[in-house]
Amino acid sequence: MDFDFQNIVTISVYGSAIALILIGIYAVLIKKHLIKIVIGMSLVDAGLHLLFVAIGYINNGTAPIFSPGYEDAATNMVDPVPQALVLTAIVIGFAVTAVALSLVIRLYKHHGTVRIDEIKSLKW
Amino acid sequence: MNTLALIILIFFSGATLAYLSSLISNKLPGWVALLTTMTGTVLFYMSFQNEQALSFSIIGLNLEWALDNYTILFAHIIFGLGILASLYSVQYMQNKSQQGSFYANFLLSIGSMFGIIISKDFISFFIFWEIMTWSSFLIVVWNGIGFRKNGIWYMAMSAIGAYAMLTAIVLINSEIGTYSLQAFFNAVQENAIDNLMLVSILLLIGFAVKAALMPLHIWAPRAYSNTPASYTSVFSGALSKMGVFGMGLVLIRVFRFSGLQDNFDYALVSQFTSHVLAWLGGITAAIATLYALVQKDAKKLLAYSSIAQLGYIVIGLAIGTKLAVMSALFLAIMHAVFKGALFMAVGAVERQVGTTDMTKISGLIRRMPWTFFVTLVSIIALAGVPPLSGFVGKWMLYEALITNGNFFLVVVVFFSSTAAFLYSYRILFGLFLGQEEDDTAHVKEAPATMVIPMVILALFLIVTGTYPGIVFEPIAHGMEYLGFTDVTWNMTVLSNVWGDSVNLQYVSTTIGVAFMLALIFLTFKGRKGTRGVSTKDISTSGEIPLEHENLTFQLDFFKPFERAAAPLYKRSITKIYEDVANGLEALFDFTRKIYTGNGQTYAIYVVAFLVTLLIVVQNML
Amino acid sequence: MKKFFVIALLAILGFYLTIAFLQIPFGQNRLGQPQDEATVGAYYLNNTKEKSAVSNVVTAIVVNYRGFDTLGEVTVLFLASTGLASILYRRKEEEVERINKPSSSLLQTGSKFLFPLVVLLGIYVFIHGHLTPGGGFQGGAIIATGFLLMLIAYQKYHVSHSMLTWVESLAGVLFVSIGLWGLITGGTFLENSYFPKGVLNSLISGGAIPIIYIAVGFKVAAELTGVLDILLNTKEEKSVPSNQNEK
Amino acid sequence: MIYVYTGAIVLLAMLLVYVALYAIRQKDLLYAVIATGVVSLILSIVFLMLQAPDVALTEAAIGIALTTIAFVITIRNTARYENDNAQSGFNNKKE
Repeated sequence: MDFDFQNIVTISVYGSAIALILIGIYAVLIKKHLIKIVIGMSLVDAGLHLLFVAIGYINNGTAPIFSPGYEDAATNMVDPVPQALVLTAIVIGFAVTAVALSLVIRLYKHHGTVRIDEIKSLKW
Repeated sequence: MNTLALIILIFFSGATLAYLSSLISNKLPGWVALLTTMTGTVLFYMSFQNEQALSFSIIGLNLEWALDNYTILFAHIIFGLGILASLYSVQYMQNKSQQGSFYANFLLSIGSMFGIIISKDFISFFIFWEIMTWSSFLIVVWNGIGFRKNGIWYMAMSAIGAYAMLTAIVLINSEIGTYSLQAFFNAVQENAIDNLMLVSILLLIGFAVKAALMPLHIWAPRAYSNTPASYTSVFSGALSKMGVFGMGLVLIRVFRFSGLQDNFDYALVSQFTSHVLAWLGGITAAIATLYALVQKDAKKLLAYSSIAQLGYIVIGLAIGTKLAVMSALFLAIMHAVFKGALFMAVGAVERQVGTTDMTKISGLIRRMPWTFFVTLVSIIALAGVPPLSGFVGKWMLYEALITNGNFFLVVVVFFSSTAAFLYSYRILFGLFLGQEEDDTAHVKEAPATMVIPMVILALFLIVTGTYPGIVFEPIAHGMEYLGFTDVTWNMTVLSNVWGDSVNLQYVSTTIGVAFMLALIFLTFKGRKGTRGVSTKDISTSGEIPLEHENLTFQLDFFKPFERAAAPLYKRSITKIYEDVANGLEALFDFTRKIYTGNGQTYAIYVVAFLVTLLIVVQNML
Repeated sequence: MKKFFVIALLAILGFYLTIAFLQIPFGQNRLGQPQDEATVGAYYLNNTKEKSAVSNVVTAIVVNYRGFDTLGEVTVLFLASTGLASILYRRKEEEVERINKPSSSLLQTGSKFLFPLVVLLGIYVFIHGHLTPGGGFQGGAIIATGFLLMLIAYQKYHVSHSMLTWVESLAGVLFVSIGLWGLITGGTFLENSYFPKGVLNSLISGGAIPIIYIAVGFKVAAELTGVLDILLNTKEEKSVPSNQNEK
Repeated sequence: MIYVYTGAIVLLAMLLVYVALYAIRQKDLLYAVIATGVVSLILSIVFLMLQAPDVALTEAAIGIALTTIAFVITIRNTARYENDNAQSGFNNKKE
């Protein structure tokens, strides 16, 4: 692979997105503090959103909006579908985060701790 | 409408009706069951001469039902015992509750047994087999007590058998593409099945469970002793014969007449399997006899005795010569008759006295003379003593074993049938002979509807003791269906290859006369000079018994023998199964340790699984 | 130990993810020419202008082409706020003052000043959802931040829950009834053919799309405000003695 | 122009990873949460550069403002530092 600009951009965008996902999973799997786990979850979210948008990007493309004066720009627009999906996903992600945080609060009220290894009621 | 389908329909709708009628009155189901069995039986005997085949297809599966001579042989057992047992049952179950579910399952099991033997395809065979298993299981746990002790063993063993059978059926279908039994036999003839031995062994395991063969027998004593006696006679007499039915098909039609005898490997494996089965049958007979000896409960004793008798039958089928198969089928029918009679007799005692514990009962001979007569005849047949039909079967079995060269098996069979004398004497003595007790003085003979079926069975034993040809005829037809040719039999004369022969008419006449003389002598001798004392109070002999301590001679009846055989009783198969179950439980308990209670650990499992999947998909596919 | 295991797992996962995504060239045109309509994205780009008269293609997709998704999404938001309320449920007498210390007057004055502007911005964003970037979700979120400012600045400030419920319900009913009206008149749910299309790039254009996005904006604003209000009103817990904590 | 664009996007991507790592490693959860907000901020800029203004606006409104606030409220209700359990709220100082 020759290192022209295109490849650098490719690697940095995809790489940062994948790195965000992996960091998030790492936090979910290793960190003991429940809030850290929720942070990890939102990082995974962020990485996925970046990945989606990056897939839809086109070099030298424009945003999928027919601004006044540019009504015929359709040939040069980036893919709008991933953007619409991510738009939805961000809002849902907030809802999930909010519910997770409320569960954290609830667990803290119930168990007096936010450390996941001290909450053993999942034992079967 | 086809008669076969009609009979099945009658039994199954009779089961529903029996249950529904119990909602009206608890007395009705017994009569409904009797009526159903009678209708079915009459219908069968009216129409079985003109053979009717039936084939139809449901959801893409072709089901075939038909009668053949081998089937008819077993149908005699099922209907004969079924009708007598349902007649017996009406009075026997008189005051028991929940008769509806009992009779529903009773009829279901009889109907499904008939369904099994008429099935000519594996699908309906398996379905009827499962209906039979479930209905009998529900009767085993019917009284609601001892589910863990008795029912679970039956269910677990039946599940092993059913899974083995299902695997075999699926394998067969994958090889020949159809479920038809006839197609399977044809494929065996043409050597079209690759893993025939595996299939056969799996099928044999499935049948061996019901036939209570040695390592799989442990459910039988528990289940037999826990069912109401009116069903136990069917259970032990007919239902266990379904295993014999299937083993006969596999051992004879697949092993002996497969058309592959020239194939050396195949012949070797099939003969090896047959030998193993014969030995298992021999061991079953010997061990079960030993266990029967030490039972205190008459029903349990009979249960172990059933296992031993089934062992003989399996030996005969596994040896597979013409004479051996004939003796096995003869013993199968005779076992159904005398074991049915014995269970009915013990059930009558249970109903009249309230217990079957032989240490608590004695001297019922004057109170229940008919029951005593039936028991006497049946145990003579069971022990294989000349004038009755048990002797005929044993004679043929010995001859078959000796001519086939299985001398060790002869020793085993001889040993166990000698020991059978001991336990059959014990049951006769324990229940009927000996000192008459005060607390059984009020006991009366069982009602007529209970006595008549028993007496019919006993008379059948006496008649076939002299004229075994009555039974030989259907057996010979059945064996012709299995593939034997030129099956010869004689009405009254047993002859062997060495030129000796026994004329059963002379034998039974002689013994009958001697018996009559002895009876007359004993009747006139009376009871002069004997003084009755309570056997349960032995303070008169100088010992001071503790309160509630039973010291009758019925206890430790075979004490010296028991002491000699004690090491044998130590190793029980039950214990091995329990150890296996406990080991598995410990293993699963250990596996459960992956559930640490930490949610993160579970998440790690998920990710690890995902990564493993990725690696597998990327590198191996 | 566990850490290294997890890092190894993640390394493998990252390796495969990287391999997989390097096969998707970044920045290349995978849509094909819009005239070909080889992909669904190209179809949307090519047809939105004529069929919907909406200049923001993402809006057209979110509200019209994939409008059913959006309905599901606002349902999820509604469920989240309901779930939060039930998880953090508290009886009336347990309610306490939210914040211990009163806010500074700077914050209070600033919030009072900014609140109408923020709300106005939010309304602007979702009214112009079909013309400019943004729309119901963004505008709703902006309005929610405005309410958040007030909630933080004033201890006594309270959002009326019945008002939130009314706004949310009416917006939801509006959305669904427009969709059903499309079903009745046009044959498909959210069929956008019965309102005048208008001229591209003017405020009154795009048929039902601006109306739906306004409804979505109100609904999202009400839901997010409700979520924040519930979270903020949670009683500040002093540590609860629990046997798991005694070490 | 392409150089500036490329340089900016590479820089932002590296910054994204750095801030995310900071958020994970930081023991003070308040800082960690602010860092998560910064991740959203950078992400929003990156979205804008990738010609996705709608997504950028959404991320700005929800990711930066609302999510961060929700985290902060939760921290106020539970514990601020990763290592301690018993103490809650903002008022306790780190030992």
